[in-house]
Amino acid sequence: MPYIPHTEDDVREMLDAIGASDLEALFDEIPDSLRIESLDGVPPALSEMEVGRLMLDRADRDRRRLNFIGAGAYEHHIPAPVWAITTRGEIYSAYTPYQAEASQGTLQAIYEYQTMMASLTGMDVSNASLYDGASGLAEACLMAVRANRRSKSARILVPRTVNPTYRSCTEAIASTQGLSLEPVDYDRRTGRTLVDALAPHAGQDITAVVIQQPNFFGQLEEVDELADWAHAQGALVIAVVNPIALALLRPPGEWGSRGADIACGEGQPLGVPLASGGPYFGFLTARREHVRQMPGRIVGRTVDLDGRSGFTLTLQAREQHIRRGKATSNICTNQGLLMTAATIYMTLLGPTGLERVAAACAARTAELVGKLTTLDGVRPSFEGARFHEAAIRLDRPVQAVLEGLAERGIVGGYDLGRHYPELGQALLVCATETRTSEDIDAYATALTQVLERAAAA
Amino acid sequence: MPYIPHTEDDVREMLDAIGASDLEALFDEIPDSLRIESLDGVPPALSEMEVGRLMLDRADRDRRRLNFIGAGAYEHHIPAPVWAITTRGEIYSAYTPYQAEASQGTLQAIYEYQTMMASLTGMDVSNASLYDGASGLAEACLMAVRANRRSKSARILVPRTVNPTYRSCTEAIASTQGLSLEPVDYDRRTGRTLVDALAPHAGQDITAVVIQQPNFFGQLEEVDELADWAHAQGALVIAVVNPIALALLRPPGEWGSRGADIACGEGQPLGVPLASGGPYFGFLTARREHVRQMPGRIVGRTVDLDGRSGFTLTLQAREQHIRRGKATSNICTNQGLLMTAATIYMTLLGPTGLERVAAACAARTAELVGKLTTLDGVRPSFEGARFHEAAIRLDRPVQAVLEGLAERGIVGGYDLGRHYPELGQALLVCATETRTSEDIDAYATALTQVLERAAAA
Amino acid sequence: MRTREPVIFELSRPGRTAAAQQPAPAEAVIPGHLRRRQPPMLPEVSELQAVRHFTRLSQMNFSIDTHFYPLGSCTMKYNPKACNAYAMLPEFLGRHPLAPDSTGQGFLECMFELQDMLKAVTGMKAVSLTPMAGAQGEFAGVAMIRAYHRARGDLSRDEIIVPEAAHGTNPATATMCGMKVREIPCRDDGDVDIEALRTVVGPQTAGIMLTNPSTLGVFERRIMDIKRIVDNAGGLLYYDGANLNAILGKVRPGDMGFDVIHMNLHKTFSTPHGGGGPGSGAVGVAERLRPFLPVPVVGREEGRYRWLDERDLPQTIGRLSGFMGNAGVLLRAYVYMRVLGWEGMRRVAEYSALNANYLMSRLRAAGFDAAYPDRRASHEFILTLKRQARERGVTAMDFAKRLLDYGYHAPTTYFPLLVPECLLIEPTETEAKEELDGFVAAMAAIKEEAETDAAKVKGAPYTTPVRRLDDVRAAKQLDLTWKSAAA
Amino acid sequence: MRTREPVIFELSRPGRTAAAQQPAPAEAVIPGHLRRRQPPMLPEVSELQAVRHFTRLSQMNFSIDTHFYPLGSCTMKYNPKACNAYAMLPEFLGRHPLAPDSTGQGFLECMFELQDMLKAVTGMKAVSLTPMAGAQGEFAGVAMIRAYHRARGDLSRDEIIVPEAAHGTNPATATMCGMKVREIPCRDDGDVDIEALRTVVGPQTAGIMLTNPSTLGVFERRIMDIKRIVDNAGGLLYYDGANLNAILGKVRPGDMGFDVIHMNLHKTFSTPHGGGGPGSGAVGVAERLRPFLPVPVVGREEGRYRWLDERDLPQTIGRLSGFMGNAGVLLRAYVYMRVLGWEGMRRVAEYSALNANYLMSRLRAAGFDAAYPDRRASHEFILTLKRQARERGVTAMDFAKRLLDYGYHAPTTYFPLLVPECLLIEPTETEAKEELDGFVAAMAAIKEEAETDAAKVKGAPYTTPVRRLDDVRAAKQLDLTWKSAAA
Ligand SMILES: Cc1ncc(COP(=O)(O)O)c(C=O)c1O
Ligand SMILES: Cc1ncc(COP(=O)(O)O)c(C=O)c1O
Repeated sequence: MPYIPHTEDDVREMLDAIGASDLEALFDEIPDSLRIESLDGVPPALSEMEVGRLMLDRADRDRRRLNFIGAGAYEHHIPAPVWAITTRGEIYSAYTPYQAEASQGTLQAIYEYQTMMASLTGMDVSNASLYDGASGLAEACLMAVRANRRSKSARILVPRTVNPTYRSCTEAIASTQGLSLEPVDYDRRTGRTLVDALAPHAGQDITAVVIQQPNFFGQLEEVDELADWAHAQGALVIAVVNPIALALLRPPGEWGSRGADIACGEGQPLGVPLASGGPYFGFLTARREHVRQMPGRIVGRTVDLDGRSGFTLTLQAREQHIRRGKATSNICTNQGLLMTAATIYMTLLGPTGLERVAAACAARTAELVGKLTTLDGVRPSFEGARFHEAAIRLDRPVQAVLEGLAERGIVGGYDLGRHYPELGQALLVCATETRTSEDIDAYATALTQVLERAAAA
Repeated sequence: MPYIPHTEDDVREMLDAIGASDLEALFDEIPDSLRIESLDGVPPALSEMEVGRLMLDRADRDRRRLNFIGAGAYEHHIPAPVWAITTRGEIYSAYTPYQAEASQGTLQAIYEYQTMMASLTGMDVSNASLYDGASGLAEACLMAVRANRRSKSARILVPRTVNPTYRSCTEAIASTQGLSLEPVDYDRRTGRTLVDALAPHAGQDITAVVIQQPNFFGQLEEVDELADWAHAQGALVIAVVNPIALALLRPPGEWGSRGADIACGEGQPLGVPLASGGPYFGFLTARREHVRQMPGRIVGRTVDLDGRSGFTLTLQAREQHIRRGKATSNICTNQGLLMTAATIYMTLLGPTGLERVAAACAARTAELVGKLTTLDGVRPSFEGARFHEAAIRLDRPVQAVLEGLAERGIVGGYDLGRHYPELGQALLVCATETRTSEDIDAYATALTQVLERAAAA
Repeated sequence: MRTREPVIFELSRPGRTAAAQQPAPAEAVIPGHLRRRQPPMLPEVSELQAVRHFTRLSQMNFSIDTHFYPLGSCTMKYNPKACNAYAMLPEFLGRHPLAPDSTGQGFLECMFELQDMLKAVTGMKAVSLTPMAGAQGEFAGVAMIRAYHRARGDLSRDEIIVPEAAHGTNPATATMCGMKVREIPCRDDGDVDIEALRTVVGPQTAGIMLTNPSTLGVFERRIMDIKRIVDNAGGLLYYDGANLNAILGKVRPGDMGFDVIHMNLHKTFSTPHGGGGPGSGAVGVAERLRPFLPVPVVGREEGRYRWLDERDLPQTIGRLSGFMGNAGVLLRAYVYMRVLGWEGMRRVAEYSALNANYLMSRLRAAGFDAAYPDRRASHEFILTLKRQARERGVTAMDFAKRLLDYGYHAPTTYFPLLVPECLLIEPTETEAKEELDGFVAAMAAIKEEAETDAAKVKGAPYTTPVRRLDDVRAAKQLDLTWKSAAA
Repeated sequence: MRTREPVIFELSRPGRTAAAQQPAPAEAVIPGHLRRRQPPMLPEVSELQAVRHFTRLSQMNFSIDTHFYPLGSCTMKYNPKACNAYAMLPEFLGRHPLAPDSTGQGFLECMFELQDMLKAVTGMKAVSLTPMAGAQGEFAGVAMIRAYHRARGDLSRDEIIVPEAAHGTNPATATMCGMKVREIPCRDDGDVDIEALRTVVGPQTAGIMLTNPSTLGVFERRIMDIKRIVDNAGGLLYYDGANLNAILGKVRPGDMGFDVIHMNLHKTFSTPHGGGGPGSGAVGVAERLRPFLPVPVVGREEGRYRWLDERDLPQTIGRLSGFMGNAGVLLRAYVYMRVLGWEGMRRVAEYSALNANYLMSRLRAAGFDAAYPDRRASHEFILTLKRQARERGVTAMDFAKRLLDYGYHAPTTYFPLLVPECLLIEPTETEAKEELDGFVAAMAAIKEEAETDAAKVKGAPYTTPVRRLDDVRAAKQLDLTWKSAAA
């Protein structure tokens, strides 16, 4: 019996102790009419060996390709120690650290994580992770509504340069509580959100303004101007940031004259594999004054009976298991393992390493854009500074180009057409530190072929 | 500096404490004429990321194929826990357990291993591993010479049904000490070593007789007759056995009326990946009376100062670090990690699991031989009982057939031509529990095509 | 256990690096005013220091791999290593979520089959795998209920009924969905108070969230009555599947008439809890909620698999994650289910029930009080230590802490809130009888200690890296990030 | 640390299995008289029990990943996780050693380049990677020396000279090769006694085995004189490369005139020691020994790689393993060397020397006696505690055991045999200064304890899973396998 240790003798002795005749008897409180005898639709058991073979065969069909997509998930080198340690049984198979004394390892790791994320974002406090970046923005918006007591409108301005999936996810999660997310258009030349575009909202009751840096197009927003404008309206500033970029870019805590109020984002770039989309983790940090409005777990350092320092979950009164219907969020299980991976990642990279990764990403993307835009029919959609992504415009239908590239082993980018039809046949491309000049050449060569073939057709 | 933690400040302080001006000064006892400045031939450093990419690219060239070779190394399913645990830092990065109190984990695992191997082979005592099966036979032969005090000849009979590499390895290692290994031919019909073939040596001073079960052709030897014959001559019996097969086959300790004296073999089938040939491990077990002649580490259970039981290396007076030139062997580092993997493997399989693996191997090979020998121009080289390998005879040159199969993604077997030219165009094939009926069909189909093509050519 | 490990920043020295992890320096063109001025405070340590630090930290945890962990409601069963190994094949790890579906057919096939298997075990008609934990599954469920009523123009239904025993995520979720929470009591036998239910249902009822077996560790016997009452009032039934382990292959929420269920794959299907996640809260729905499923879900067309999105399910409640939920968790659950097969599913229920009922019997025999002594335990059960608390001043928390010294992780304490001084104990089916017997012996020994030397129990634990921690101080003198003594 | 874990057989119950690991039953046709009658005594446990047992056992070990481990002569440096990760790629693990070379070009290319890199760092002309540990490398080396003399018809050379400080494997290997061992003394300054050498060389001399830096932790300064003397006598020079770490990129055995060297890749090139192996004892040779190299070695022909065997090297000493030595260890060493590059090689020597000399200086300042106080330490050095033993009765072993309580693995004790009460201390380059300082503080504290409370030190360790073990009893009342109490 896979994973079940009972011998026949065990079962007999145990049933005797219970005073039950057989295993079926243990279900005698379930109405007979509901009991089922078999489970059509679940195939018969396989041995680990058979499942292993199956999985290897399936994996074989999903073989490695040269990836140039970012759009919210980024391919970075993951140092070998990260997962070697994260998958240790004591980390992998532990529960949320409810019994602090038996979970000091996990709790200390979270405390270290909170310290790193607070510093990286330039904020005071951090929680212990949220599900992912997109749902994290929803939590941040809900938090802003609670935190901005002066605002009654629950209106949040969300520029169109914010990741469109983040926007729809926030809509799905937060709109049920009456939040209203209002789009702000971007400048067609620079792909940035201009203060001019916000201006029509001046003087209104706005709860918060979301600013993504670098924005979805990879362009750098003028965060100081935007943050100051928001604060001037009495709105809070919610920053959506890429943690790798923060090694180079001004942290939200230093945006404008007062700094952002809440920062959140996708933690995946910090040591989490792409893995078809998850598990990743969302991070969320804030100014100290908002700590009691934060969703999720928070770890604090305290002392034990002997006065020695130790770690424990704290401020639990915000949480659903204490506050129930009045909790700051319903989140319970979060993404602890990924947060642990990220903590190890940041430890291994350190400030210099992280900065080098960020710089390499920027440099590679510059090289990529430089190479691709020398090709006929390819040009950048926007001008101005960017980080590690860029929108480029093609003179051919994007889907066909992407398919042509895929046939050549290249995952060529993200089709912007669905969310930004106004940009025409546009593609969002990305090169991180993992892409070499040869990789970039290979992309350029393949793209040339695909475009030529399309032209010929 | 990869893997070096020193900061510039550290270096300065440390040199000051030493009283040395710079790092170079630490090498001032080395004659100047010998000092070198650079190391042509070692390429410049790469980051982990770059080496990772390189290794992935190389691995890509060595992609998975359907394997039907055995010939001393066998593809078995390795339960996932085996390497998940074996690669834990506390096991992976520890040294040989010289400080017993700080190495109880490793020591207890060895004690458990010794118990399992002794029971599996039906012997009394086991060491803690040797390098591999082939070199293990050399050690076993040297041990037999020490153990058989009544024999002066150092002559060992080694049937030709013993793995030819084991024979040449034993020759290379043991002949320098004056051992003489004498071949014994096999029966062409059954591929077995017959007592008749040993008979000419009756009455001579023979130190030991080696018996491999199943033998290199996969055929089952009549071990009782052979062992009794050897003992009747005053020779010791050295058994070379496959540990998986022992789940089904009579253990060496029960061969003939007295049982073998020493058993050895390749431990790889017990949870160790094929991995292009290593690291594997050799096992060696023996009757109690020979324990002081054993090579390698041995762990014993004892008590500590408080009377609690614990484990420690014992009988070290046999070993090179104490006995130096008079040691039972020069072996020092052995194959501890692999032995640990095997211990976990045997624990997970248990007696029933191991027997099922063995039975599945035998059944799969029977199926394979059945399928292949229905093809034109393919027939079994031998009759009689076998375990999980079989020699088959082709009517085409073996190398060409193997190449044809490799092009079709099939690693078709081991060419017997080099060591057994008398068998003609013969191939040693193997199917373990990992080969499905579909795999076997795929082999048969590919072989049909290859043979047809060859016939056409 | 290891007793102290410095905070990583205490090991940090300016200029120290794990150099093998650093790419070559490169020039990034970033306008000066957007550039970071001070590097972030990240640790500066060598690779060995990092490895040693986190390895040591790990040794300061209890976990399934090292300890019996009978944490009620959490289903801490063995997490098969195979699930991890096969989910972490390089091909699966390397694929970008937005890469064309053609590059991920192997993965998508697994997901498609997982959807089907989850349908089969729950008896539901359609499944979406995207919710990232139980609570998000709940959100998806209640949001679908909300969307369903709205789609029918029934805008007044804004109440969700929740039994008082429910997990905190239930009321919290209802609130997040903009609903009002109506709590109803449970009776002394652990079943929901049907009369109370009758009084709260009405045209404002959007639905009821039930956990069955409930968090009281018993099967809700009048489930079909509840179903009828809520149905008649026009409400929908939500099934909190956190306790699905108890009934797998024995009875199906779909057959009980539920409209929507979330499963905690990190409980029932044994994906690891990772010290706090990731989980997966896949949702299954009856036919009438199918159009509202959160996207994406996997579809099959002519033997090819592809993600269905808003264009395919225009009434969807939308997206709950940036991509596709916790894909890697789903792969682990898939492997687990394939190894178990349908026979194994049934055994999960049988042996988890066997272990729970056995442990309850033995503990009662050892002098402990079950909260629901006349009921069968499901896969878990509740002890109440109110007698010990009253007579000896030794609380459930004291027992819990003292258990750590005996080498057992504590059961869930003080949940559900309605049972005083309770321990919610869930042994799971993967524990051997000897482990349960050892736990009984430890509980008996602590009871004995409580009677002879209560202070000892109240001072526990003694053998863990730290002794009992001052939670009040933690919340009052907030110390949430490390600061250098110098600063 | 965890203090006790039952022997796995104590957890065993008849009929219990880790069922997911069992293939379906099958019929094997085995003649009755060859069939096993009694199943072997293997544990019958569940998968979780197995995982928990071995995980717990692992927690009872000191290791590099958890502790500073300054075990002299063993080079216990950080084993990069990357080496393991890339060597364990499924493609590398899955390949059968006898599969056609065409199916392993990626692997073979790594091996070919590894051979080249090892040539470069040693200054030798050819390399064979097959020996499976240092001692087997030694065997290969001495066997080649023997073969060389024999090939020239020089059959009388049957003596190998070995300094008394040599590692035990040196004389043991010479004996295994059928040679006689001639030991020669070392002088008080740690160098070999050249006069003694002169008296033992002669026409019977096959060669000398030298370790340089020697196991006394110092560089043999008169190496060129030794070379000349042995050369003139017609002997060959064998270099025991166990201490190669100390001179990597600084001086090369080939340039010192050695004919053959074995390297311990599991020391210098940081492949893990695995609690007792596997290692790799790759050998490098000067031109005149090339024909005798053990097979197989990797050759390149027209851009393709293939194994060269007896047919290519007819004078080979033969095969030392069933296939190709410890291939996976070699892959790890390859990754390590590529990450370090040539600059990194030099740094290994520099920083291991820095750490050793610093630690020696600090310990001397703390009142300890260095065995060779006037010499530079190489990458390791020797303390002698004979003063402490004489004055306080506290031996090197007592210090070693007490260090465990302070959280440090003990240095090598009582080796080399010629230095009384010695500790051979090798910090390696991957340890940070703070770790060394902590070790000095621990040694100083123990010294203090030895002076005030010697019994405490002699009773150590106290915090390990067991206290000091009775080795005498272990050897007298042999208990080498578990037996059930019932039996
Ligand atoms: C009964 C019940 N419902 C819901 C949840 C919430 O699940 P999650 O923690 O995955 O969000 C839990 C988990 O603790 C639970 O026990
Ligand atoms: C100096 C010296 N030579 C040889 C050896 C033998 O190496 P191995 O243990 O790999 O056989 C060692 C290892 O301890 C050593 O220190």
